[in-house]
Amino acid sequence: MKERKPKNFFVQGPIAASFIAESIQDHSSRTGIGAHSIFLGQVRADRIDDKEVESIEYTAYEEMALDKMHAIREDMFAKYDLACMHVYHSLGNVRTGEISLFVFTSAAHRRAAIDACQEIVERVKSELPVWGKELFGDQSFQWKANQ
Amino acid sequence: MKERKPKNFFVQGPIAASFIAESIQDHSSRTGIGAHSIFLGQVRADRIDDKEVESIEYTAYEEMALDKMHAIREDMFAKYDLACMHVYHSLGNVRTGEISLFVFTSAAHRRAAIDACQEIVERVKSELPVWGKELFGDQSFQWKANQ
Amino acid sequence: MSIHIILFGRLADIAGSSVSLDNVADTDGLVRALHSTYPALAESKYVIAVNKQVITSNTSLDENSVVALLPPYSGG
Amino acid sequence: MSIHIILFGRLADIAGSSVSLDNVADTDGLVRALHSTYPALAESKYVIAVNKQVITSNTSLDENSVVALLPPYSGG
Repeated sequence: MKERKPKNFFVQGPIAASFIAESIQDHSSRTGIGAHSIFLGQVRADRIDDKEVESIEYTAYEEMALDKMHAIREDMFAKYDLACMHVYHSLGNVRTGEISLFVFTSAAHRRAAIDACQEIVERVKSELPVWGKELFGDQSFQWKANQ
Repeated sequence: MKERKPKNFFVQGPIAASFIAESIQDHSSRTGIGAHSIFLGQVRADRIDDKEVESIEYTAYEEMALDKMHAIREDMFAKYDLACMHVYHSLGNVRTGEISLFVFTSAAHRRAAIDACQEIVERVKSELPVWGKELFGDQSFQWKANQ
Repeated sequence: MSIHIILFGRLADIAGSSVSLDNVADTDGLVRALHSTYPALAESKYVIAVNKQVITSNTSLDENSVVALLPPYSGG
Repeated sequence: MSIHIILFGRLADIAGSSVSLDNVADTDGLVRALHSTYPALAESKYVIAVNKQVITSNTSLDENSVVALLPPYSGG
């Protein structure tokens, strides 16, 4: 029996702007595409009391996250007329100002690309077993809480 | 009297993926930003009867478009808690698979960035005096109609 | 008094990208004169901008008016 | 029968990233045993996944069960 093999979407460390550019460039041969929608999550230097977040250390229950992402992908292609969909999430340390989440949807028309992108972002935040540990400059930390 | 000078957002020819990457990279020092939303319009190789679009030639009433964009920008900053907003639109020839529209919004939180980006795209399409002439391989053309 | 008119998109295919008209005092008069010279314009969908503002009713013109004929937008 | 439990995020700060428990037949029994050994877990918010599926009621376990304790997600 062939086992389904979900694609690994985790990236060690931050997601580089050059990687995003390459992903966009890779779609120039897909001439049925008319619209791309991209969401990027950037690590914010939140202040808590007198301390500022310097980086977030991401961990995940990877096997479960891959299954979840596979389900999200299947739902999105069933619900929207998408040409493609890509999601990348950082693991390990990502400093403030760096990118930790990259969601990229493409479709013939803008409505599908925009709606799917937005829905994926919400599902990534609420359904993926990923945790961010906000590290302050003084070696202290707090566990991130999503809104 | 000082005249308001709206920023030129027109770009000659296609918008390069490397330019998009630079725009993203430029925001890494803005550590109050937590979310970026990006929309890209890509020229689609639509088939009309037995002919295929090879490129779109964009023209604009530039002075009026700059005024309109200035008004859109002011509305967006009044309505949403945005950190920044950038829009670029091509003029001249853009081939299929190339990017002709780049809308980029950034905010502390995802809701503002996503909602503003989406609203800007709709307003760009409905309010900017820009016209696309779809060129086929045989020198014939048709004027593009937005949905 | 001469009024300068600029045309865009498919309208420029019909009448060229700029036209000058004499003896028009307002936009209604301008439209009548244009449609009489370029009948295909009468069958085209467009709005009129005077000094970069789209107008929705008859508007008087002077020699400094910038009049533009704008077919449906198709940017993006 | 020994059950292997993996813990994530702030729960791993409390009990380490993995724990083995003997003599538990189901998730209710597992929770009682864990809370007795690690009282701070009882005050933490989490869900339980068995074989990568979040469970919402008591679930029987066998030695092949993979049990994970998951605090509120905070990816993105």
